[in-house]
Amino acid sequence: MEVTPLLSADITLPLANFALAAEFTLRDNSITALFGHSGSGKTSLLKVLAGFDKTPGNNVRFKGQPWQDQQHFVPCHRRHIGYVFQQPQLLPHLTVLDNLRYAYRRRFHDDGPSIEELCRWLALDDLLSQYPGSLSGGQQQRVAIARTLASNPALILMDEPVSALDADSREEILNYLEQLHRRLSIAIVYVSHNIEEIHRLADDVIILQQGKIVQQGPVLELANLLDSPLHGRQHTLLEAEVCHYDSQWQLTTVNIGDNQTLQLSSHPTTIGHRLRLRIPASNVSITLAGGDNSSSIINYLDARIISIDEDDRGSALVRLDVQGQPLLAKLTRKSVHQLQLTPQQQVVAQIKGVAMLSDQARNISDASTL
Amino acid sequence: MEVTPLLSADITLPLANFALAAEFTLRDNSITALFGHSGSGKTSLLKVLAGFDKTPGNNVRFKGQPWQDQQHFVPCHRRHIGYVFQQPQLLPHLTVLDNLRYAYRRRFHDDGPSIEELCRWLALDDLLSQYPGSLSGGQQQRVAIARTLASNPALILMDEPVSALDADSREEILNYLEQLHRRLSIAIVYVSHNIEEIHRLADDVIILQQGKIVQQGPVLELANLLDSPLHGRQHTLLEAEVCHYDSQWQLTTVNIGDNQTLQLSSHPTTIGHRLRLRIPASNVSITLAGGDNSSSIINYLDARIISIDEDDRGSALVRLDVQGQPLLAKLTRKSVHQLQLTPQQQVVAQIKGVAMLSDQARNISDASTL
Amino acid sequence: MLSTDDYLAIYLTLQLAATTTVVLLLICIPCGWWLANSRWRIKPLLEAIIALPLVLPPTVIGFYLLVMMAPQGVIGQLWGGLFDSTLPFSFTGLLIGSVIYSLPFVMQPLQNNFERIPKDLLNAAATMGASPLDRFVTVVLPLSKTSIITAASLGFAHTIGEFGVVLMIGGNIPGETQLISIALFDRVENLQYQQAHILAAGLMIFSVVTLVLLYSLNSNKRGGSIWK
Amino acid sequence: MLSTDDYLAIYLTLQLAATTTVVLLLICIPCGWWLANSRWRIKPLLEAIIALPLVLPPTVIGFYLLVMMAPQGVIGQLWGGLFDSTLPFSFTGLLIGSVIYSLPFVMQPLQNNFERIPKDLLNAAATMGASPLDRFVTVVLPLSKTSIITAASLGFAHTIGEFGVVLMIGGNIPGETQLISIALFDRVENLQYQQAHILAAGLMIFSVVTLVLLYSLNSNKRGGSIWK
Amino acid sequence: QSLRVAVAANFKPALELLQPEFERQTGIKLRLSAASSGVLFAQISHGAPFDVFLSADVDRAEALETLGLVVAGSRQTYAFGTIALISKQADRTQDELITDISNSAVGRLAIANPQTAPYGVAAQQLLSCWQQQAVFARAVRGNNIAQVMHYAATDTVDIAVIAQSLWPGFNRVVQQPWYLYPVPSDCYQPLEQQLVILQSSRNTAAAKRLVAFLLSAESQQVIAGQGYLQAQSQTR
Ligand SMILES: Nc1ncnc2c1ncn2[C@@H]1O[C@H](COP(=O)(O)OP(=O)(O)OP(=O)(O)O)[C@@H](O)[C@H]1O
Ligand SMILES: Nc1ncnc2c1ncn2[C@@H]1O[C@H](COP(=O)(O)OP(=O)(O)OP(=O)(O)O)[C@@H](O)[C@H]1O
Ligand code: MOO
Ligand SMILES: [Mg+2]
Ligand SMILES: [Mg+2]
Repeated sequence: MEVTPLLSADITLPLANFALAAEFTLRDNSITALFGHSGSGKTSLLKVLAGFDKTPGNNVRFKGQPWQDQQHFVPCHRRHIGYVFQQPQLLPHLTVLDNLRYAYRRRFHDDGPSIEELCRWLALDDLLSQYPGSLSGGQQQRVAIARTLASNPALILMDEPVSALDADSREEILNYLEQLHRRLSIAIVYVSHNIEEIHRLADDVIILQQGKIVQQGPVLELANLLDSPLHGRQHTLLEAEVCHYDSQWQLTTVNIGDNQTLQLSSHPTTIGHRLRLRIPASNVSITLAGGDNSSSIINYLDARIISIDEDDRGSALVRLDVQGQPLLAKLTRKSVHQLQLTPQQQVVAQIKGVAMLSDQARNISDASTL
Repeated sequence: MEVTPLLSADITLPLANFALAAEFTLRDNSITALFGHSGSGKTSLLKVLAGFDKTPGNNVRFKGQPWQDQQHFVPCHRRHIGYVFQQPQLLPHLTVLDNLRYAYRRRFHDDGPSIEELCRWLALDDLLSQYPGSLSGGQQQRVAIARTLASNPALILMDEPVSALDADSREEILNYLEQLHRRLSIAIVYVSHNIEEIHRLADDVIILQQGKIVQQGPVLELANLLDSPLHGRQHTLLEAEVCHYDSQWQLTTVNIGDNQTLQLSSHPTTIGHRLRLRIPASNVSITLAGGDNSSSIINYLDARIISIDEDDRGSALVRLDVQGQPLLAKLTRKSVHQLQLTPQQQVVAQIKGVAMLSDQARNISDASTL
Repeated sequence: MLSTDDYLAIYLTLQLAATTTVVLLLICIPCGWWLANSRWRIKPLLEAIIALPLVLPPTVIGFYLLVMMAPQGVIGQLWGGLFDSTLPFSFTGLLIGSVIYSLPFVMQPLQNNFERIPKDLLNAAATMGASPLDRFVTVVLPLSKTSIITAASLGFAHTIGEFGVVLMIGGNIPGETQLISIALFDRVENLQYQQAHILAAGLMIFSVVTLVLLYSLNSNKRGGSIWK
Repeated sequence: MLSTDDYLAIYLTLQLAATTTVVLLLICIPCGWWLANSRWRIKPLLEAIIALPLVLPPTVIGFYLLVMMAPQGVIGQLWGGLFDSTLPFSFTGLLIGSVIYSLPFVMQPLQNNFERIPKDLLNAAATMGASPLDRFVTVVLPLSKTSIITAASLGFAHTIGEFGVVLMIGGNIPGETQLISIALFDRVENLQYQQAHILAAGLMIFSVVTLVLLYSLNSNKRGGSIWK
Repeated sequence: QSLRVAVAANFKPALELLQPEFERQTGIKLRLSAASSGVLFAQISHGAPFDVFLSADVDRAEALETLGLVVAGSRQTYAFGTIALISKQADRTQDELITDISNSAVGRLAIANPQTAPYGVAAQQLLSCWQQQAVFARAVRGNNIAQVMHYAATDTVDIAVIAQSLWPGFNRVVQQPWYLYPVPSDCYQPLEQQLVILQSSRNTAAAKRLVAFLLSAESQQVIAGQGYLQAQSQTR
C-alpha cells in the first residue's frame, strides 16, 4: 500500500546556466537533506516549495492538496511553512524581540515554543532590544532560526541555517532541531554542505547536480555518496539498537547484527532505542588475530572483505560486511599487501570505541537543553 | 632582538553589549586565525583593521607606519588590504567579470594572479557574464574571494570566506590560500568557526571572547583550546619533518622526535619538508604490548602518560608525551581501568596511519591546481 | 498689517495643503506600490501620464481642469450627476486641482522607493503568514518612512506654493478659495511690496521651521533605514 | 498654425530645460551625496532651505529673484562686477531662476537615494583601492541610475512647465526669453484657444513620448537595481 | 531696427492689429511682451530692457515716472478702456440684468480682482452704481480680465463684467452663445491707459515714432473699434 507522501513535487525551472528539473517526495515527519555543489539549484528549489516563484509548469502537492499546478497557486503566506534564508533577511525596522513577535503573532499553530523558550534556547536574551543592523552575522542567523520556529510551521525549509555559527551554537541548534522534529509532527528540508550535519540529522537525502536530482533516498543508504573521496574522508553510517547500558563504565552496547555488538561510551541510554552511529573509515583497522587485551581498543567485529579499492595516494578503502551491515575501513596500501588482504577473506575489524562518540547518538535523552 | 611585527594594533571600540578591547600583533607572512563565538567581535575587529571605522582611540601600525592613531588616519583605499566580507558585497551593477576587473584594474602590485588564473581556479568561467543578483550564495562567495585576490593586497582580511561553500570548493580555496601565502609575502587574518580549517591553515591564533582576547599565540600551542571538549572532539596538532618517502607504497615517513617516526600514505613528498599533522584523539589507542604484525595499524609510538582526565560520559582523555611531543588519546574509562593506566606509565600509542591523511599535509607539492 | 482675508487665506491654504497631502498619500502609496511591482507593458505610458502635470504650466493645467470641471465638462457632468454642487470655485475643486498638479511629485519618489524594497524581505514576512496587505502595512510602509516623508513634504510644500492651478479653478473668492499664494501674488502685482515681504517672510519662516523639525526628526530616528 | 515666435519659444524652452537639467544634476549629485553623508548639526536647516522654493509661488520667487538680480541687487552687483551684462531678461538669468526653482525636485530624490547606498558596498570598493571619488563614480552613480533618471526627468519636465519664475525674470521677450510655457499662457490669456490646444497637445505628446522612452529604457535595463 | 514693447495684456490684441501697419510705415520691428501691468512694472523697475511700456492704468506709468525711469514728458494717455456685461441670456433689459446679478449664486458672477486689475475697479464701481455691493463678496475674481473671460468661455459663470476690447476675440471662440450688454459710462470711471518711453531705451527716436503712430487719428480709430474710447475723447 502506497502511503501518500507529505509533499510531492515536480519542478521545472529555467536558471541562468541550466534548468532545474526535479521530481521528489518528502515523507511526513522527516528531515530531508538537500545536498549539492554550490550553484546546483538548492536555494532555487526551496524557493519554489515556498511559493516565491510563480513560474508556471511546477507541480507541488502538500498533504494531498495542490499547492501549485496548472490551476492552483497557494500563495506563500497560506502554505504555513517556515523558511530560514541563506542570508538572514530579518526585518530591519524591528528589534530582535519585535522580529520574533512578528512571527509569533502570526503563528500557524498554538502548540509551539514561546518566545521566552526560544530566546533562552538560542541565547538571544541579550540581543532583544538590538536592531538587526547591529547584530553579528551569527547572531542574525540565530534570530532568523528563532523567528522561523516561533511561527511553528508544518514544514520548515532551511537554507544552510547554521553555516555562520560556531561549533557550540551549531551543536545546540542541531540538538534542538532533532528534538523538535521528534516532538512535533514536523518535516524539515535542510540544505547543508556539512556532511556531518547531514549524517546526524537527515532521514532522507536528495543530491542535486546542475539542477538535476542524481540520487535520492534514505540517508543510511546514500551516506557514502555524500563523502567526498577526494579528501580521504569516508564514513560508515549505521543505525543500531541499544541492548545494554553499563552504568559503571558508562558504556552503551549496541547490536549491529546477529551477535555483533559495539561498545561506546556515552551518557545513559535506554535499552531498545535506536542510535545512529558514524564510523570514520579511518578509525577502522583490520587485524587477522583476534581481540587483544593489552590494547585500549574494545571493539572487534568479525567481518568479510567485499572489495578493496586502492587510490593513488597510498591508501586503500576496504569494504567490509559485518553480518549484512556494511562497514568501511581505510588502510594504507602497504598494510593491505602486508596482511595479504583479498576479497571474501574473513578478518577482524578493530574499531576504536570512543571514536563513535564523535557523533552525538540520536536518542541520548539528556542531550537536549530543552 | 625584537622583530618589528607586520602589524600591531591596540583597539578599543564600544559595541552594543560590551566593548572591544584587543591588543595584538601580526607576524609577517603568516596566517592568523581569529576565533570566537558568534558575536564575540571578530567582524568588528576586522573592520577596524580595514579602516572602515573612524572611531578615535584605536592604534594600528603596519610595517612600522601608523595606519591610525591620535594624529593619523590612513583611509581604507590606501591601506592596500583585501577584505572578504561575511556577506559577499559584490557590486550589483557589474557582471562577475566586471567585478573581477574592478579589483584587477586597481590592483596594488603587479605580481598577482591574472583574472584568467583566478577564474580557472575558482571555477568562475561559466558565471562571468552573470550579475551577482542571479548567483547562488556559494557562487557569490567565490567571486568575492577571487575579487579580493585580484587586487593582490599585502594583507588579506577574511571573514568566514568559505562558510557557504561545499567541501570540494572549500578544499580548493584553502589549498590556494596555502600556496598563495607561501609564494607571495602575504599575511592573512582569517575568521573561521571551523577548527579543522584553522588547524590546517593558521600559523597563529587569536581567541576572542566578549570583545577581549583571551588567548593568542602559535596555533601549535593553542590547538587544544580550540577544540570543544563538549563534543568529544580533541586533536593533537603537530608539525613534523619528512625523512623518507616510500614510492612503492606511497608512504611518507615523518620524524616527530628522537627516533620516533610516523608513517602516512600520501602523494609524493620531499625529504626535509615540514608537514602539519592532525591526529584526532579518538584515533589514538593505547596498548601495553608492542607492535603487532597481524594488524593494519602501522604506527606505534613509545609514550609516557602525563595525565588522565575522565568525563561524565564514559570517556577519558589521556595526555601522552612522545619524546617531548604531546599527543592526546581518547579512550573509554573502562579501558583506562582495565589496562590500569596511571600517569608516568610508559605505554605504546597506536595510531591508525591513514587517519593522519584526513588532513592534507601542508607541503604536498602537487596538491594545488595552480 | 495682515487683513482678515489674509488670515482666512492662510487657514484655507493650510487646510488645502494638508488635505491634498493626505489625499495624495492615499492615492500614491497604493498606486506607487502597484506601479513598482507591475510588469504590465503599459506601465511606462502610465508613468508618463502621471508625469504630465509637470510639463504644462500650472495656469494652463488650471484652464484645462476648468474646462473639464465646468458643468458641461467631463468631470463636471459626472460630479453634477452625483452631487448637487459644482466643482469650480469650491474647496473640492481646488483639492482635485492640487492633487492632480502635485501627483508626480509624490508618486515618483514613492514608486522609486518601493522598487527598492528587497523582495526576499517580503518573502520572509510571507513565510511567517503575512498576507500581501499585512506585508505592505508591516514591512513596506515602515521601510518607506523616509521616502513617504520626503514625498509628503514635497506635496505639502508644493500645494502651499502652487498658485496657477488654484487661481484658475478657485476663482480667488475670499474666505472660500483665496489662498495665501494668491494673496501674496496679488500684493506683488499691486506694488504692495511691503505686505508682500511680510507675507513671504511669514510663509518662509513657517516652512523652514516645519521642515527643519521634520528633517531633524527624520534623521534622528534610528532603525528606520534598511541599508545602514 | 504656429508662428516663428512659437518655434523660437520651443527651441528656447528645450535649450533651457536641457541646460537647467544638466546644471541641476551637476549641483545636486555632489551636494546630494554630501547631504546624504553629512552628520552636521545644521543639515536639517540646509535641507529646509533647499526645499524653500517649493513653498513660494513661482511668480513670487521670480519677483524676489528679479530684485536680487537687478543691477542694484545682491546677485546683480556681483554679476555686474564679473561680466559686462545684466542677468534679468537674459538666458543666464532664466537659467539661474529655473535652477533655483527646480532645485528641490532634483535634490530630494537624489539625496534620498544616496542615503540608501549600502555602506559595505562602498567599503568593499575601498578595499580594492578605490578612492572616495572613484567609489562615487564607479559605485554610487551606477547604483543611483534610476534615481538620477527620475530626478532629471522631474527637473526637465518641471522646467518645461514652469512659467511663473521665467515670466518674471525673463520678461517674455520673443526669441530671447519667451518660452513655450509663456507662449501657451499667452494664447490662453488672449482667448486663442485653438492655438493653445495645439501647443498644449504638442507639448504633451512630446513629453509623453520622451517619458515613455525614458521609462521603458529604465525598466528594461537589468542589473541596475541593487535589491532585486 | 526693432523696438521692445511691454504691453498690458488687455491691449495686446489691439496693438497686434496695428503692428503690421506701423512696421510697414517705419520699417521698425515691434517685439511685444505682454503680461499684466503689475508684472511689467516690477520688471521695468528692475531693469527690464524695454523701450516702451503701455500700461493698463495711470498709476504704474506714474510710479515709473516718479522713479525717474522714463523719458521726461513721455507719459501720455493712449486709450480708455471700457467695460461691458456679458450674459448667457439674450435680450435682457438693464433692470433684468440687475436682477440677474443680485440673484446670482456664489461663483456665478465673474469680475476682475479690483486689487490687481484696473478692470476689477471698474466692475466694482458698476456694482455700487447698481446698488449690488453685497454681490461683490460672492463674485468670482479673475486675477486679470483674461481670466474672467475663461470663466465665461467655459460656462462656469452666468454673467461677467469684461473689458469690451476682449469681446471680439471672445465671441470668436465660444461655442455657446453669449450676449454683450454695453454699460452706461456714467456708472464707472473708464480706465485711462497711459504709456511711457523708458529712460533705458537705446532707441528713443523709434520709440517716439511708435507713440506718435499710436496717437495718430488713424490708429485711434482702430483702437476705438476694439472697444476702447479714444485717448482724446476724455479730458481731465
Ligand atoms: N554596528 C554595530 N553597532 C553596535 N554594536 C554592534 C554593531 N555591529 C555589531 N555589534 C555588536 O558587536 C558584537 C560583535 O559583533 P561582530 O559582528 O564583531 O561579531 P562576530 O564575532 O563577527 O560574530 P559572528 O561570528 O556571528 O559574525 C555583537 O554583540 C554585536 O551585537
Ligand atoms: N534569480 C536568478 N535568475 C537566474 N538564475 C539564477 C538566479 N538565482 C540563481 N540562479 C542560478 O541558478 C543556479 C542555482 O542557484 P541556487 O542559488 O539555487 O544554488 P544553490 O544550490 O543554492 O548554491 P549555494 O550552495 O551556492 O547557495 C546557479 O547557477 C545560479 O547562477
Ligand atoms: O494689466 Mo491688465 O491689462 O489688468 O491684465
Ligand atoms: Mg543557496
Ligand atoms: Mg562576524
